Amino acid sequence: MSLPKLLGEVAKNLFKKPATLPFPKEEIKPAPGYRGLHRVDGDKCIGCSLCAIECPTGAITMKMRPGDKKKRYPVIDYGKCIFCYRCVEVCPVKAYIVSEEKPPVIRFDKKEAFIVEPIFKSTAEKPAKEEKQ
Amino acid sequence: MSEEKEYPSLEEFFKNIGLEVREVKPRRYQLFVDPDKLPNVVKKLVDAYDGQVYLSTIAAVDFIDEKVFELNYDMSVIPLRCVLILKTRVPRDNPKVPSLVSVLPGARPHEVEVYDLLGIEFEGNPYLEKPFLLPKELANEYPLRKDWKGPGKS
Amino acid sequence: MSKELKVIEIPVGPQHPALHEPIQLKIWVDGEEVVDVKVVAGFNHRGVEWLAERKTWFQNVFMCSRVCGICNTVHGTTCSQCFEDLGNIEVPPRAKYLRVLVNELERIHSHMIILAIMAEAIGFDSLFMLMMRDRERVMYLKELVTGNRVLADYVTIGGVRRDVSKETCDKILKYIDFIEERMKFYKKIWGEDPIVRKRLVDTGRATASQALSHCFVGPMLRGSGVKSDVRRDYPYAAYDEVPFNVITYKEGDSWARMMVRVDEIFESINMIRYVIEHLPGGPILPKVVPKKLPAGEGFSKSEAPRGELVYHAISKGGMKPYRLKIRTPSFTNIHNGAFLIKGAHVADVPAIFTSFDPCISCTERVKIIDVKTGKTRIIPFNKLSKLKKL
Amino acid sequence: MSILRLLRWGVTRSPWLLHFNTGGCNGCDIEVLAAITPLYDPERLGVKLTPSPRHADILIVTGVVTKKVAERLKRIYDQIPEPKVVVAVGTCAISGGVFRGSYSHVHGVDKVIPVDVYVPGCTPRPDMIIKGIVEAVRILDEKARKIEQETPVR
Repeated sequence: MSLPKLLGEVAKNLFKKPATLPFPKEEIKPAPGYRGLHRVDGDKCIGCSLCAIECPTGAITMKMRPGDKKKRYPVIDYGKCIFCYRCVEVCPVKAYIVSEEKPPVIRFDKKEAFIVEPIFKSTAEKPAKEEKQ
Repeated sequence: MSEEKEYPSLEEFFKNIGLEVREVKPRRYQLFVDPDKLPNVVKKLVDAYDGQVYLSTIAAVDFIDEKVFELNYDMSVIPLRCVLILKTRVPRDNPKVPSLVSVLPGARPHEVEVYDLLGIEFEGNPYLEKPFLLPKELANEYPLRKDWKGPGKS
Repeated sequence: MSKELKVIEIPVGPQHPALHEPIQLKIWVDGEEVVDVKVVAGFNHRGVEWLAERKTWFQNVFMCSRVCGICNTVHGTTCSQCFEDLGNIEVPPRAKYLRVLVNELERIHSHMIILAIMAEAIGFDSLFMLMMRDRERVMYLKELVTGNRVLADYVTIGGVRRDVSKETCDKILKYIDFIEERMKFYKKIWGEDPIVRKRLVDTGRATASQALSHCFVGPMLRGSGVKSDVRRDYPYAAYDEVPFNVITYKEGDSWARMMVRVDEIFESINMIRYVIEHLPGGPILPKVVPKKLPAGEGFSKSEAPRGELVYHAISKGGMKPYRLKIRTPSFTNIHNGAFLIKGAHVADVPAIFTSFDPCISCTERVKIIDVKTGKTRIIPFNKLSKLKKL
Repeated sequence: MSILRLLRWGVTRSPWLLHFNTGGCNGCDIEVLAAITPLYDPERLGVKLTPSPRHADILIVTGVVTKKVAERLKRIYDQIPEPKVVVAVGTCAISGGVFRGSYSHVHGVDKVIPVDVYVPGCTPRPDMIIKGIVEAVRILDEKARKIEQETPVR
């Protein structure tokens, strides 16, 4: 019986640097261009609802802007989002801010963290914290 | 296998058995066949090309306006490197098609799937079962029929 | 005791992460020999075809990518091609080449994962670990090119969604060299190692005529010596311009099927090199992609890592398809290939079954598990392979 | 009481995982698989995969939970001894994801069994899955403490 071919490789690996990433100590960086969390720039958004129509999962709902009864803004539910970036692609005013941030782990008692409101830079327009679903 | 052997083109083959085939797109042929003649045609096709023919899928469509089910048998002919779509139509109120299992054993799961989702019966296929893919609650329903009411509130 | 138990029914249900397959095989055994086998399906039925009739063309491309996570780009490509065929949309040459690039990257990662899982199924754990380690490089490349490790969402109707830069190409070439070197080493193991050969040679043999009449596709057909490859027979994307060989093995056993996959990785590596060298310039998307497609019929097929993948769309015009039929390679391979298990030893069942490269989510867009009382035993799939062979 | 303390110590130092695919696309499954391989290697943290529910502490669920699988999922959950934690990996397991609205599944794991940790993403990266497991271990510790307090000292 011939010797198993892998034996040499296994022996060699004993003296090599570990392949394992020092993960919990160091964050693993995704490759550049990773499709991470995306937010809406509330000031840029014109409330056209195109992203909500095109979303394959229906993760985006349009909410009425308080004070301005005609304008709407999108709210993303990361519990439904599949990070396909279709919304980023179709947005006519490029109101989506993309990042390489990985979607965070969410505990059962913090389920409201799934729903993310747009970022409003001009605080005057910032909608008052209203009912969370 | 027999790379060198010359095979007749699909036009020639179907002319010999009295049918006409149409090239809809490059390397894609299409023709209508009566459901009763289907196993015979497939058998002749398999024999003519030394068995190097396989069934890719059966795409069944419910044309509810015309009251028919259309079955698209997508066949691949390896020596000719082309696709052949055999179309057949059965009435909606009595959907019965002769099975291809005796000619091509590989047709079995496709026929079972169509039977499960659309309720078209394949005569001569002993393996038909329901529910095959569907959950038990939907055992007597056919989701891909256009008149299916839908899941309701889940 | 042995007189009492004539034929025992064993549901082989997987519940192990290394065996991500949710299918139930009911096997009836007589002693050590399998006398009958039945594939129980439906546990992964998600109703994709029903949903497809209710989603728009663009939403369908994203959903169809998620029919199977391992071969998602192929699903996306075929779905897009089917709709392009329907709407007569011209794809720019650069997009065609990029589709080949990503599809071949995916083929490498898919073949590596099934080779690793096969190593695990036959109890060769160090090979499993080493192959999984090297596979991570391919995953990194995929992430670099498409933006996500697994679900790429790279292909869209009309073209692709992202371009590659010069640096990305250099990185791909660098990593591909590494993979090739490693794969040469692994090929030696798969071809010559006594552990592998003893478990795989002569198990689950299918002759060429059996393979053809049972409609096998992909590596299962090529492993039986039939030269059939959709990339060659019915070229799509840029496959008619990229040179490659169709790998065939004559043996038709589990080992031949695995070797087809090993050799295909080398072909894919060469294809990626060719694509990067000959990448044409120009846009990656046509100027206008219509949101409504005309009435008619669209048909497309492609060579997924597991075999031939078929999409058949019927449209009556408008925003949504009238019917979308998806036929995945594993569907025929698993249901029709089950007869190969008959007559085998119980311990060989996982080896044979894994050599089909089963991908259940592909199969029915549905899933499985195990149960039973009485005379039935439940054995985790991976434990099964560790049963002593007589 | 000391036995319970020993249990808590053991359970939180070396939690065993059970992975269960309830009808997803296999994308999350290969990522869970990637998470146990050398590059991430959670075994150095004491995390180990087990094929049997009776040995498991943490249940990792991926996939949309089809109706056919839902009862099995419930049964597997019942077989896991207390304390137990459920981690739902991937958007499909959280809400049904892209398959929302279909007739054959129940839209999320939490419709069948209580979920403790959600790992969103389609698909989540292996390091996020490990982070989810770390979060699960914290909840496991809390649950074990609760059992310890509720059990009367003899």
